[in-house]
Amino acid sequence: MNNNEKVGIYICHCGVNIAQTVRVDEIAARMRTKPHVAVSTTYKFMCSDPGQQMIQNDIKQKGLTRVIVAACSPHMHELTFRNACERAGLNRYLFQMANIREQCAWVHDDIDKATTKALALVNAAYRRVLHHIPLQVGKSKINPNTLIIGGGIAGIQAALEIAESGNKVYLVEKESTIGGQMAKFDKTFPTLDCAACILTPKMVSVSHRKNIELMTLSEVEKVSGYIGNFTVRIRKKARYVNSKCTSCGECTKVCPVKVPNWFDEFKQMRTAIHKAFPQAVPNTYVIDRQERPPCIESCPIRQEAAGYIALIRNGKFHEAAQLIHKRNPLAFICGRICYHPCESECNRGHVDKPLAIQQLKRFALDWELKHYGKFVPPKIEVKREEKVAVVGSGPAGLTCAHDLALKGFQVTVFEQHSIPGGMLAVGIPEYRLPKHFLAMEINYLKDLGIQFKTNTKIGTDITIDELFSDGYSAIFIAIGAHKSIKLNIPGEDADGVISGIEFLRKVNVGIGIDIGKNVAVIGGGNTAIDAARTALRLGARKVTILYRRTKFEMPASEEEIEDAEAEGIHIAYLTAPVEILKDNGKVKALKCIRMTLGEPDSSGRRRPIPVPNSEHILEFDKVIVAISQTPDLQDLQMNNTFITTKWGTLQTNLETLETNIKGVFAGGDVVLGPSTVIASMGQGRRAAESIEKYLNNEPLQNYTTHMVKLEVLRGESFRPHSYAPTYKETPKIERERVPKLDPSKRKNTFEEVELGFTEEQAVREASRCLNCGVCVECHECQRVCEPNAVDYSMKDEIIDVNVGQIIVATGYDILNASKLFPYGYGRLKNVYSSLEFERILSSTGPTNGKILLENGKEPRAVAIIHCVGSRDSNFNKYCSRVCCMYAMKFAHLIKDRTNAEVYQFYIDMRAYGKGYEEFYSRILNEGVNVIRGKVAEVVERKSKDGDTFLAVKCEDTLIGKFREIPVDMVILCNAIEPNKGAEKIAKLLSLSKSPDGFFLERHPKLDPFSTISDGIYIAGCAQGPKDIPDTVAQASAAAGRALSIISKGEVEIDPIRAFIDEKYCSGCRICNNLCPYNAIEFDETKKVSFVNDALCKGCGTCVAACPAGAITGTGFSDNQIYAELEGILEI
Amino acid sequence: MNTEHNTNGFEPKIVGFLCNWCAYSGADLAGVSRIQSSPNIRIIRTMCSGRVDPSFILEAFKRGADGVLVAGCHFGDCHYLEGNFKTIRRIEFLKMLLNQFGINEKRVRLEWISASEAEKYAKVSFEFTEEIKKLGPLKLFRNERG
Amino acid sequence: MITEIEILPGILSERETILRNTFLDHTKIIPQGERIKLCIQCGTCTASCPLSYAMDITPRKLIALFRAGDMESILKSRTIWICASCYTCQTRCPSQIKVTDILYALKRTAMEKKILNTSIPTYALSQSFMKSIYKYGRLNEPRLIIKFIMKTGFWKIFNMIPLGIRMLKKNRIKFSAEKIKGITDLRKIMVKAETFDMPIEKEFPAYMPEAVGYKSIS
Amino acid sequence: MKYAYYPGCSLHSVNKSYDQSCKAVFNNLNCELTELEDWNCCGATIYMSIKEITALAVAARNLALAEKLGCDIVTPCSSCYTILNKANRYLKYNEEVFEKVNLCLKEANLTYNGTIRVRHPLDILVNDIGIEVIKLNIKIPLYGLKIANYYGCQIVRPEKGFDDRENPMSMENLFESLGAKEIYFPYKLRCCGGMLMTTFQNASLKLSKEILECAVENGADCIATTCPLCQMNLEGYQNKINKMYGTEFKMPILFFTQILGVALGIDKKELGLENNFYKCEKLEELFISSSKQNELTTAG
Repeated sequence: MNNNEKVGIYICHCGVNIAQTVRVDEIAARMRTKPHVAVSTTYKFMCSDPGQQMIQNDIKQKGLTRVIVAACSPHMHELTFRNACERAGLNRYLFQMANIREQCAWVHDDIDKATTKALALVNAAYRRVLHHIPLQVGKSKINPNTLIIGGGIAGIQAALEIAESGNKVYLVEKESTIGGQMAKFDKTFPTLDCAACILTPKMVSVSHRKNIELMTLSEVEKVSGYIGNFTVRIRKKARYVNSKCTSCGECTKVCPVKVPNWFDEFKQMRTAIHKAFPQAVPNTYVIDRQERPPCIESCPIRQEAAGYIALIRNGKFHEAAQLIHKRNPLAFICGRICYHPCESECNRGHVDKPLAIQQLKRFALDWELKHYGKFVPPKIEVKREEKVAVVGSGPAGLTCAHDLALKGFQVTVFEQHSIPGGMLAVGIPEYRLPKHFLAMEINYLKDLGIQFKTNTKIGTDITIDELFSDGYSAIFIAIGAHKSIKLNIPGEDADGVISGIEFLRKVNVGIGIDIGKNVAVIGGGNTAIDAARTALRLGARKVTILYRRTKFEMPASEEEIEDAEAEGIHIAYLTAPVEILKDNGKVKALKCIRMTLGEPDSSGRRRPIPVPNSEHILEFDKVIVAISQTPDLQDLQMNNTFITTKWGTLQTNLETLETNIKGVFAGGDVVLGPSTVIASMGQGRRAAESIEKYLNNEPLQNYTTHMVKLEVLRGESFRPHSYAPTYKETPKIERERVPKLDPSKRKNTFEEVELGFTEEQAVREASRCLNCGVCVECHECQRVCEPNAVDYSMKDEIIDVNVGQIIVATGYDILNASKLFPYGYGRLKNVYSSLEFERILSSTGPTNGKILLENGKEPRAVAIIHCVGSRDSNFNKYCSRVCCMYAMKFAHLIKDRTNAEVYQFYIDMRAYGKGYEEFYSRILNEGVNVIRGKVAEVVERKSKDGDTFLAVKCEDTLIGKFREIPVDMVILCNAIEPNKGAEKIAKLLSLSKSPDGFFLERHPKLDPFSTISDGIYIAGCAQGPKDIPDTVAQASAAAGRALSIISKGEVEIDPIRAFIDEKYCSGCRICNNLCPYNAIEFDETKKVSFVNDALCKGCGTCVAACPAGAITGTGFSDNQIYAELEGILEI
Repeated sequence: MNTEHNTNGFEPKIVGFLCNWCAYSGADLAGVSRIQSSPNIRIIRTMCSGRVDPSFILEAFKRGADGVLVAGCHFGDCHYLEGNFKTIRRIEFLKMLLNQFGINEKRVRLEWISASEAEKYAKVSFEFTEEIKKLGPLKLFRNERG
Repeated sequence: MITEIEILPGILSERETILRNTFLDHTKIIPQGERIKLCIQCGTCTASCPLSYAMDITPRKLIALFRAGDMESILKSRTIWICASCYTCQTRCPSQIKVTDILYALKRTAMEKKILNTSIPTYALSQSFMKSIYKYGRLNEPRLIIKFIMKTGFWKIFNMIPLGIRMLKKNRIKFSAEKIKGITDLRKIMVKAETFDMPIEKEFPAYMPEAVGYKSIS
Repeated sequence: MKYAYYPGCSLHSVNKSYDQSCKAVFNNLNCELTELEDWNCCGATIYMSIKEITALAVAARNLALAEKLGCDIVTPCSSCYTILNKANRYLKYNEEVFEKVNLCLKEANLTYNGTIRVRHPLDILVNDIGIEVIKLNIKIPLYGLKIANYYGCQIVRPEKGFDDRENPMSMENLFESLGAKEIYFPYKLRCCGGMLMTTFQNASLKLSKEILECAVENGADCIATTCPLCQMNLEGYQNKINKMYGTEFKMPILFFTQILGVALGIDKKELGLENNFYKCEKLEELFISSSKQNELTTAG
């Protein structure tokens, strides 16, 4: 500023808007006396052409160097006047606006006070403008691509408009199809044309346009940048069906899962693989996979339990068995003795009891065996030359061998015993697992091409090194844990003391054993129970299990304990042996002590503490010690040095199962310690993948095999998938009980105890499944899909796109009417929401377009209730605008299709718009009863002959009487509310919302489709409730605005930026972390910070923070604001 | 609004620093909706409430303001992502300082007003004016705390 | 009646103005009592009311009459005395009008302006009630009922005898009234409070009982 | 947890059993109820319809007394609950009224600052003590007892309080957890006629009849209520209703605290069960079967 400045001050009357409350002339006169003021005048409308011309003339003729206009909000006309200045040759930033309309004249009544305030504001502008400096407008190139969020009619219309011009459009829709709410409608008011007929051609056209990139099942996750240069991150959710889909629909015929379809407002069922409706775009099926079923996730080999359960439920036992055996080489064994983590995790457990998954599996396999005979191994496509040695033929070894054989490797299994199977062969008694099943599985593996070498022990018969030199490229060690742990009490060497595992092995391989009469089994695990039950079957008269804790802590499975007790085995809890008493070297008795439970130990179980002076003698002639096992590594370690853990197991990498010796992997009990069949199988499977990667020279990472992770605990208020009731609300069904041999019979034989489900039982039990996550992975769709379009391995994709502008058309949801308790929605039958009724009317809907009650009869009378949650301060204050009209449409269609009497309950009938009032006349003429009065309550009534109907209570306000009108059906006109996803979009785009929750437009009248953020537009019901013509108009308008900016090619950007004066910067770096856009960087050589202009958005936070005052906010500098303050407080 | 009691004709000068995107738009909306607000508040627009340097507030008091209102976007709605978080820290700190200067900290008020909360702006403006009227004119160099 | 209102542009009759202002004064105490202006005449109140069948003017119409400038009809109506204060209308009103509380304000207006039949039961009951509190600080229901019956018609006592006997048998009637210790304090409070309550300035002529029948409800 | 207990006039005269059972239940659950010393009548709905400031001042005296004790005020009477709550709300809303009422209270050397809340025992049982805790203390589970849970109009209305205003579920949840069977009872908030029983008796009898009818239709063994006036109307006037409408109702109307007390194993006398006109047979059965069981367990 210098002394030659000439300031022009123009006060606007704005007609009478300003002048009636502010004495404009007085202000002009006062300002005229100030120094530098060359012009100070008033005018009726400054924004008009003559007004702007006046400024331009003054600049040219009187040589004004600064201009002030006191008028409306700068948001309204700042740009107008800046342009006017520029046209007259004055830099546009030497202009300042004082807001004396919105923030003064319009909000104050007192003329004196308003005038004083206006004067202060003008004075502030005057002081400020003297400190303005000329600035250059920034220009930014416009990226011609446009992003449209929401694929309803608004999004479709805008996309087509823009695509027509040849520019690129990204259309993002969160559902699997575009079409939005309009696609659900049957007819449209008032013309009654069919919604599908006018919408589907547009939808198809979207899919055909090359320059529209349609992204369904997609959501915007991040937006950065500014007009012309937005970068948008989009998550494309996996569809699990690729573009090869021909939409033949074969998959839906085989899918065993049925859930309510969202598109039909949950009134009609669909399958897990589905298309929302026949005309959906894109015309590709989609698999609804929500959370993965816990039964599958908790299984170490990721057996598709939910899948075969669903197949069993549908009577497809063959398919179920094939599905099981494909993944599980020991399926028959698992069906009998698996400890079934799937059942412990089963969500049905939150409702009543978990499903009997193991029994269902066994049923399917037994059925298959009976009807189709044994399983035939698949053909192996690729042959690999590499040889792999698997040491040990237990569950881990067999699974590893199976998986590797399927991959084409040459696999040999080495087994120290005479029969393969490891613990399965020697550790599990016949009555639980008939041995022919094991033999059958081994034969299957042999058919697969796996070699078995029995009676070969690694370490003594052949060494690891010898294996390598024999041409084996990799070795998997799975020798199990076969060494019993001793009790370490006196007398353990007595004759008649045997370890549990040895006892079982002897029985299993058929070595005769003297079992004695009175047997004690020490321990509480499954081995102890197995040993006890076996001893009983061998003829022992009395069998007692001694366990030092209580039943609650016992590791053996609950069913096993029950079965053992049923057979007459006595379990002595809280009892521990302290000495084995001998007679002539033979066992005579046990000296035991009573225990009590103390604090929990590291395993979480309560520690047993001996009770002093409680020793007692129990007589036995045989003692089986079954407390635990550990791997027997002695022979293995003879020639090699494997690193072991403190528990005596092999140490491996937990992820890859590698040992310390290259090429040697290990898994199963030898790594885990005594564990379960299924856990060992999981390790075998993982090892197979490791070995394949190792042999392919791939890095050992990115595993596809499963490792069980502990799931979060969930309670009864959760639901198995989004369409299901919560666990608490799910009806309880009793779990099927599996038939068993009678205890009195079974205790003398080794015949299988459990007899398995019958077909009816299996189907009943499978029907208890909750279909967690909707898709249960039965792979049926994959099987029938001819073009191979189903792809379970699809993953969500994250895509970044660059666009110049964004149109938000997120649409609406309807109010959940169950919030209005008295209307009975969700409680009473035949009370429908508006969208539900639209689906009922639709020919593709649940009743094929017939208007029927839930009992299938035609209604005698129908009530249509307006303003449900609209015009109601308890819910939404606003009018939803379309309800009156669609209610009339409903009335007309009901009259048209039924003989029902129709009652409309309205507060005020709002039929604005072209052809609307005429439609009102039409329905009145059709004899629809219109009752002016809001319904207070809908209740159920019974007539004398037991007929139930609904009674609608209202006041007929035009006659001033309370009325109760009997009807059969009630349709609610739910309020239109912003889409639930709009909240997230608002946050992502920093959009403001009006008090009703819809997006706020830039100006309610003059710019109803722009937002305050440049380059972001809104269309359709996202901005407020509106009907289809208005939506289409608004969408086209938004598209037109976007196109006009694209065609301009560049956009002007206010040069409001931060600037750091190097001279004053002390390099303290306080500002560096302050900037939300990381626009401030530190120059290491100069030791000063500098602002990256492209990133800075001009908020000024750094300016306020700089302790040295080195940062200037262009357009809002410190001295400008100080001057403004001075001016504002001077008056 | 009846403001006759306890005023004694005192009309305070209050400076309002309003952020461009939320509070200023909210005040504009109050105008468009013709919702009356207090004429004692004189508004200065800043791009973000984070631009409000505490020294502006001190300067305002020095120049004769009786109160200062700072208004920005609600948390999470800030047009510049997180400018308002900085504002709140600065204002809290400033309040401590004001007490030491002998200025009642109630003379500075921080509010979050969205672009749609015209009614809230109007309400705040009257409330704050009322409060400043109760506190009386700011006389610097005289301890108000007692 | 509306037709009786003296018609001058923009000016209500003096009587209507007094009644209206008294009523509005009484609504001031109600939180959000001013929302009565927001009525959209939807009739939810009437339709929710379990007693609307017994009312001569529906609750919605009361507000319509208030707008129409016919306070007299409102105050004379049976409606305001029939309300059992179940608050259903108030809960459901889409304009959040405090309907039940407004009815209290109307009752107070009617009492204050004496636009009511002194023989209406509620009035008599209130009088007995107030006296009882002033005297004892607490209420003895059987005594209250008996006093009330004595006032409104002695023959009614015979109606009550069977119930009274059963109550006595079940040990549920006690005739001695409890008097609180701080009764003098309570009286002081009440006397002071009376000074704040609206003074009854002007007595209106008693309302003619035949216009609306309070005696019985069909 | 400590609460100032305000029984209200009705609980000291006609409905003593409510007073007794309420105290017994809270005592059983180790929750301290201190009866407000020298409380006075709340003013009831009647006073409010005559003089507002006086009515508020009369109610505020009780609030002030409770505030002195420093704890929330608990009242089982629905009417007192509404009135005290209303007074509390009005005082907080309107500064002028607040000042005036405090001037009145000053006459008796009292002040009220508006720091306490007015609570209902049901609210405290369900939300403060918690259903889980109550469950732990059950002595006689109410297996098979079909209760029509009748809240009356005033404890959940007019302003949003501790439960939904259209479909409160506190009592249902409470009794269901005690083993009782939930029945469909849409009239749970329907007005019984209240004070109209004295002024417009016919209207009131009709309302009460509808409630009884609904309970009978849905197979209720008894109606549980939270309000002394409702109890009086529904029970005391049942004979009259029967006479007038030719019905044959014999529906036991119990206070919810009485039923809860039974489940907690409190003595019948202490709950004042014999003061009720109609015996709930199902409840008696539960008593008998549980005492038999007790004999068995003590014998074994």
